[in-house]
Amino acid sequence: MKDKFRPQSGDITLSDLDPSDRSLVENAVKKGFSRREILKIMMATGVTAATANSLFTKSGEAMASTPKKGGSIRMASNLHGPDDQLDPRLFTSTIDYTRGRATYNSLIRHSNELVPQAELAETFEPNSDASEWTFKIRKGVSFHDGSPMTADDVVYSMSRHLGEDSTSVIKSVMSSVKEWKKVGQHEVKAILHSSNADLPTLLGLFQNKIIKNGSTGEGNGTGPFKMDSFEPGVKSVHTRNEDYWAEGANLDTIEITGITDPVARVNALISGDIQMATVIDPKAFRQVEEAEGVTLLSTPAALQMGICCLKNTAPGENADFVKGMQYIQDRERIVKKILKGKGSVGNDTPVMSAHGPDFCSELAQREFDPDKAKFHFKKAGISGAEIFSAPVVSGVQDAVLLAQANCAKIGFDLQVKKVPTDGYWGAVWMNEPVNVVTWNMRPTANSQMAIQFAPGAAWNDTYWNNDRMGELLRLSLSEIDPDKRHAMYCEMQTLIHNESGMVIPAFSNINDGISSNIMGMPSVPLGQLGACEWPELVWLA
Amino acid sequence: MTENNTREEEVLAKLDTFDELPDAPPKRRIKLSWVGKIAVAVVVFWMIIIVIGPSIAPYHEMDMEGEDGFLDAYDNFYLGTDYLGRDTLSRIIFGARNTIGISILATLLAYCIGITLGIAAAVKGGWIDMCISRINDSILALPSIMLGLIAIAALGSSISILIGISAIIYATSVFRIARALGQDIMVQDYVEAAKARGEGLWWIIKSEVLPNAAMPLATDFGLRLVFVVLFISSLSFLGLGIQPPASDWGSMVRENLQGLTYGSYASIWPACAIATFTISINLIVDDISAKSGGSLAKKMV
Amino acid sequence: MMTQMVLRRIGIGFATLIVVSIIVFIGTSVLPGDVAQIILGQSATPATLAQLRSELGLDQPGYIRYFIWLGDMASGDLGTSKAGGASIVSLTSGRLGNTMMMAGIVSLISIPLSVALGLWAAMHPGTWLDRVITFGTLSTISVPEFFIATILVLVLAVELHWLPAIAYMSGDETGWQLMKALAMPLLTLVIVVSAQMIRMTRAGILNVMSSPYIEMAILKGVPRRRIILRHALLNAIGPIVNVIALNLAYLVSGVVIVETIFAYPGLAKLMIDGVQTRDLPLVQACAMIFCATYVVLILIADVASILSNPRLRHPK
Amino acid sequence: MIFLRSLAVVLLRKWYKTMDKLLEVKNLKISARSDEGKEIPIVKGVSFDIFKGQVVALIGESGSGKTTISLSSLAYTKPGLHFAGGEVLLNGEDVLSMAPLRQREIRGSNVAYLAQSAAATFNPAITIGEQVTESAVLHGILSQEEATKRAEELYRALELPDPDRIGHRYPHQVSGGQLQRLMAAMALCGRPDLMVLDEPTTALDVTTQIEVLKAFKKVIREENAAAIYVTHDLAVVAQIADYIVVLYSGEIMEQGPADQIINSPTHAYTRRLMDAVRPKPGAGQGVEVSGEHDRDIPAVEVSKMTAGYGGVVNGEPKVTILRDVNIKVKNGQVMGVIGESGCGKSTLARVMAGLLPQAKGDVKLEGDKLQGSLHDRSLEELQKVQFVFQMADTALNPKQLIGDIIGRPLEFYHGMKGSEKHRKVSEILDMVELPADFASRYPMELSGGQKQRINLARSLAASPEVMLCDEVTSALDSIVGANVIKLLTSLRDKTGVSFVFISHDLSTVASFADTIVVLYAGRVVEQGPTDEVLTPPFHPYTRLLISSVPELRLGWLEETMEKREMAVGISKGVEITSIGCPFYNRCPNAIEGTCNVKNAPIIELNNGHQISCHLKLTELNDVEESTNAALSASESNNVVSISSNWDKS
Repeated sequence: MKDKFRPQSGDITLSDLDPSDRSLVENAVKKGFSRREILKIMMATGVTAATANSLFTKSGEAMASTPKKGGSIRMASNLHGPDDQLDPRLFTSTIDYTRGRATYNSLIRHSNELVPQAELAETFEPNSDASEWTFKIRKGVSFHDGSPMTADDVVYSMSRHLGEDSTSVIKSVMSSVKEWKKVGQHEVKAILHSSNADLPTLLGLFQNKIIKNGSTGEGNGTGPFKMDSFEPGVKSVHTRNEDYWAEGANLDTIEITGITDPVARVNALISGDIQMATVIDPKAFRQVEEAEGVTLLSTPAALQMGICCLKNTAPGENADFVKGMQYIQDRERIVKKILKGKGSVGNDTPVMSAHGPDFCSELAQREFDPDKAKFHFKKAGISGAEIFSAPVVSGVQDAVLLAQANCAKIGFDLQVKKVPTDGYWGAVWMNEPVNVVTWNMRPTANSQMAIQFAPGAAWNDTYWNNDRMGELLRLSLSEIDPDKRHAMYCEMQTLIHNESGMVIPAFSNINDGISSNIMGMPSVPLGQLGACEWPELVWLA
Repeated sequence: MTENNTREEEVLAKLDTFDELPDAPPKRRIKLSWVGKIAVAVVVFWMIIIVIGPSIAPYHEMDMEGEDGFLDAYDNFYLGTDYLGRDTLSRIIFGARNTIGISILATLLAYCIGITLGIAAAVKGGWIDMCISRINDSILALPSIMLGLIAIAALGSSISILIGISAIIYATSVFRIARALGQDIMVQDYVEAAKARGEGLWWIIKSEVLPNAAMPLATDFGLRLVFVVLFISSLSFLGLGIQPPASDWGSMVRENLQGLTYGSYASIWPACAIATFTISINLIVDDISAKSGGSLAKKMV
Repeated sequence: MMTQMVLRRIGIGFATLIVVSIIVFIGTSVLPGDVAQIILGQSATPATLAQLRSELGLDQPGYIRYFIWLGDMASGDLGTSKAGGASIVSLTSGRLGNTMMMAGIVSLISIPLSVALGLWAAMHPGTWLDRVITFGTLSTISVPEFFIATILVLVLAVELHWLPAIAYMSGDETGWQLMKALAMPLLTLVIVVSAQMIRMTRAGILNVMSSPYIEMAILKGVPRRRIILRHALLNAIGPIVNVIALNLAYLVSGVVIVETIFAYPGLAKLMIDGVQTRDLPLVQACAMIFCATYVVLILIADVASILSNPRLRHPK
Repeated sequence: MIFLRSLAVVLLRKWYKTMDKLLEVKNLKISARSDEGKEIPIVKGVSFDIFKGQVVALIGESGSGKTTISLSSLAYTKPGLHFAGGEVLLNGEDVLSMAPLRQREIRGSNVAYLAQSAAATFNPAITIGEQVTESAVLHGILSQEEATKRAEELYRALELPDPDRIGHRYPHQVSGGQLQRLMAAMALCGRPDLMVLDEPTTALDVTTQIEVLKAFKKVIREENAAAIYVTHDLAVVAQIADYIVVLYSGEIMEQGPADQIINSPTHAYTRRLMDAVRPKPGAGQGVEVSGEHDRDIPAVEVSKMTAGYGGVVNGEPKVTILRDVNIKVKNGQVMGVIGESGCGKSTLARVMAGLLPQAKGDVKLEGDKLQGSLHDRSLEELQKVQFVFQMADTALNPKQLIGDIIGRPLEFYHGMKGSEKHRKVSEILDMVELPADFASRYPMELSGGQKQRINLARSLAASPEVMLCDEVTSALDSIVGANVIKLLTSLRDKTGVSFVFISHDLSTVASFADTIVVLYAGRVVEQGPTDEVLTPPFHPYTRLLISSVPELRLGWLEETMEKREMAVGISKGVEITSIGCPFYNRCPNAIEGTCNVKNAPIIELNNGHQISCHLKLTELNDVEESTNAALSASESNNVVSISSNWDKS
């Protein structure tokens, strides 16, 4: 796709770009980013400097193609069922996130570049050691039922994630907050157990939506769309919230449904029955790319394709086994053949370029090396192992099969146990000695590593408890000096790279399909379809 | 007149040696139409593949040797490659083992269960019959995919589980047939005769009931087998089928469907494999149970 | 005597329902992970799990939950979905409607069609058209239905753009639009179901055709049409009705794959989702609905064949 | 009166003869095609003619091709057969070469077919009325109304009960004999020129047979239709045929006018057929017993035995089949049990064999009591009492070799193995006059007679004391049957086995049994030595039976019909009663107020001859007057007959 720029370097119009890049630029321009920033962003997505430059000159057009109101979109997610939720603290799937984004607001939202931006909070200020945060709440915001949104609603909503009896999905993530305090009618304060500079990014999580005091959501939010109907496992219909506090959405209505069968989803997209489809299977890339009127959105993200080797039991406890597993990964082929290029090679750490400066690029890339693998397996004295795999992220099953095939070549017997996704997180993940895992990208390298590798963390899914790691995670949060900070991050990534039981051969892009007349798509890499930020932003050309 | 006399003598001679004309024509062998013969050939072909498959397959089913996914036939990828760049032909050859092999095992098991219970119910009758039949009904009443789903979700999807669950699901229909057959064989005079002789139940079942139930059950076997093949394919569709890298036709169709849109036959070939096998079996069954009514129906004007 | 038989059948039906509920309950309760586990998914922690479990009343032992459920069931209360918290009645009613609509339309098309074709084939055995029908149906029942479905989608929706690729209903469709929206699954199911029924009708008739009274009819100079439609059909009704019943049952409970491929919000899919989210009350409810449908259909079939059999209708 | 009519008929027939032929069969050839596709001739060039109003009998045994030939007149062959040559001219037009549609037209309108078993050939799902009128209406011969009217006339003519309603019933609701007559109605409804009657009375009891015969004859004459009458029973033929064609394996042995064939047969095969017809049962037929096997204790004794089906409540089963039966079988003797279908003959045998535990009373084997149910009987007891089933083809497991079938009792009772067993098997085969190599055949490859011999052989193999033979000859053709009887006789003499020989054919029993038990509606109405039973005094029922057995002479039927007693007796069926005389409703001499309320006393006569009847001995002795005297009484209570078919259920 990039190739098509090279021949005519001079003048390309915005429309020549694929929508992801296009929307990138458009948003950047809209937000009045500096030329340097925009260029940086664009380089990150692989656009050559020349192109980027010539593009920027054309960015006037981006401004010109202003959003226009009207139209409706039908979006189909890959997972839905009777467990579809309207209660933000129980959101677990893209379809919930999308409904949440359309119906509710949060205090903080993420920009495409993962910069925390105020939403319902007008401003947010830490105290000196970032152990207390003060949020000024936007005035004149009202829920769909007309009642005004006040600090009480905020305190209520945010406190639902705290405390013993909370069933919040992000309970442990938010555990650094001791309590939420109402300061004034439009001001709240978060008091933390320990200082946390990243709190704002946490507040951008899908579950941190503001709902009406005393409610469990029930579709009554402050968001850009009002909910007309909601049938769990079938669909929900939303119409534009005309008295929205901000400039508001462009689309009149959106329908949010689910098509679990990947083939059906793509077919529906191509035949125009739906305008947005999440999670396009690599097998279907070509189909989508070749089809008329639809576009493949591929956003680089730290969507890890991970294999956990539990360190507290055989065979993972044996470092050489893990090494073997790491060397047997044909990372190039995984990216080229399995992810069809829509992904990036992993270096057995959860952090990657998309995390920006905290990514340790100097850490040597681990290559596919059967002989080393053979050597390590031999050294470990292990001739075979059993890996549990479920399609938790696109391509992971096939990657495992590839590993199996390569293992077979060096006389190592890697048994693949394929299990359905339902029940996987409960019964297999963190239980079976070797299993696959994925994590949605976290906005910061720190939070990304903290989930999995903080000693004793709830989801330390390799049971690799390294005190130095914990220490670094803490220190890095309050380290201001870029170089020192980077050094710390590099040390952490190196630790994970060498000592943890984690094998991360590759990262998958976030791949979605949309019809080509959809403009202004966000590209926040934290989830499908620009981390579900699209409802408020997109318009139809 | 003289030859008339000789004829007379012949006739009388015949009558004296009780060599009367048999009422029924001597047992006729199963005779196949040309279609049936072809069908048999196809089935035999697959059986051979099952046996010698791995030794003739150009690649191993798990090898990802292809340049890329969804390629058309090139040098020794005679049927092209699948979405992962594995050799389609090899996978079909290996797949025969899993798909047909497993189906046959499952069907056999289904027959063991079904016949045992069915005959038991027919012979014993009473509350035993009642209990077995009720349980049987309820399994029938539940959608088989559902049962498969629950069983596999609960026990994991290993080949033995697959065989087990399909066997149980299809044992129900075998049970019905076996029970019906058993019931009307049990009232035959020759069974009465055996009873009158004082034969034990087991002997009666083994040498009176089973031999006479054998043929109808055999023809039914074919149909069941087809159902099992399709059932396992459906499970594969829901991603519960045979475990990778083991290839089975059902999941091969499934996982390569996308290729169709840009002209890859990677999913057509396994589909053809399934079709040739199942259609052949059905054709043979149709042929064997040559519609007795057909001949009479042909006489209608 | 007849009423006796019918009553007996009904009794058997109930017995079956009970056994089913037990089977399903045991089946689902041995599944790994529970609804709480599924809801919280990857982000579950022991604390949150325990909390959610007690909220959902999952901390009681299985058999107690079973009897509670049985009691509610008896009092017509299907309970609420553990996963979504929605009442199961509201969850199922819509789906049930969809399923019934689909099954209804399909059977309206396919039953007359297949009986007619089946009879025709039986009426002219050995003719080329008979062979075509036989082989056609044979091939249809011999390939996986998802393959048929996908081929149809690729041709009619993706390539030709004639029909929608999924059966998406905004709810305000009427008549023709509705038919168009459902065209794909309808087509698939009609093909799949008819094949079975055509074969069975034909076989059923030909089965009767070997009996002496058919020969007698021929010797009385009764024309082919009448032989089939009066002499043979009357005696073949039993088996044919049975096959139809079984196929209808399949249309209600067995069409998971079609519903998946066409993203049609039917009951079967709901049940699968229920299983996947370990939503016991939901699964139970669906299972009961399916089983009940099956029992009723079979009952109807039985009654029909009793009615069609004068020996039972007019005992000496 | 009837004399006059038959006279007129004879004259008419003479006149018809001069008329042109109705059906001409010219050198007809029919063959089957084997799996290998080679032709197997079934009918080998047969020619004969049928004139208007003439009844032509095709007579021969199974495999003689008689049915096949008769069907050719409808341009029809059974599946698997085909016309290989010759022509069949109906009114001068060859039906074989007709267009299919034309063939359909003649079927049912010009030529009508009556099948052997009405039970099977009536469509169970359609009312009798519709089936009877169907063909006539379809061919546009009559409108539905006319057809229905005509059908009712025919019902009357055929003496069927409530003619105006029987049409609305379903086949399963009427008795076998009635169905057979309804068949005739079905055939006649469209006034066909030619009727094809295929063994129409073979499956019936004697008393029923004669009534059906009578009905057929009557209507055939009235309609002056021509008919092809297919049978193997000369005696029947003698009553109904004008012209007889004798067939053997698809060839005509001899043909000619009835009287000529009956009275002066030229062909040896015909004579053979005649011999097979047993003379009218009468005194002096019982075979003299060689005393060697005599012992004082009877082989089998049944006393005060009541049996039936369904749960037994204080000695009364739900459905009582046998009531208070007392019989003795002397050692080495043959006891014939005679009665109509449903009288409980088979049940009696089943009780003795232990297949059906009796509700009351005892069964003794050589003096010591036998347990009711099989399971309680010792192996020895089981081995001593052997049951021979009626239908050889259902009694032999089609999947077992003859050798195994006969061998099984040998190893089961006598623990024989290997070569010993093998030798014994061929010995037994020899005993039943079959070649030893039959051991390696399957039942399917045998003929009816041969199967029946195997059936006997299996029981012989057990070397029993008593053999219970249930209708072993009734399914067989006359000659074959005769041969089987011969065999049994010789076996009896050789082995000294005692036989209980059950049959509905009195003459067969008479020719073979030492003593006869006459069963009626589950009760013994008369028993004693054969000679005694077959000579007056008779029980009225015995008399009815005896006089129902067709005789091999022309005009017998007419004469018999004139005996008014028949008129009363035959038109009704068996009725089970718990009190009173079961024969009450059919008895010409029944005494109302006595016979129907009191159980008949047993009249003891010399050497063990017993009759259970209310009538005085004198009355029983001289027949005619008493009959006529009692007639008025009996006609006043015409009970609609109810056929009884438990042994089917």
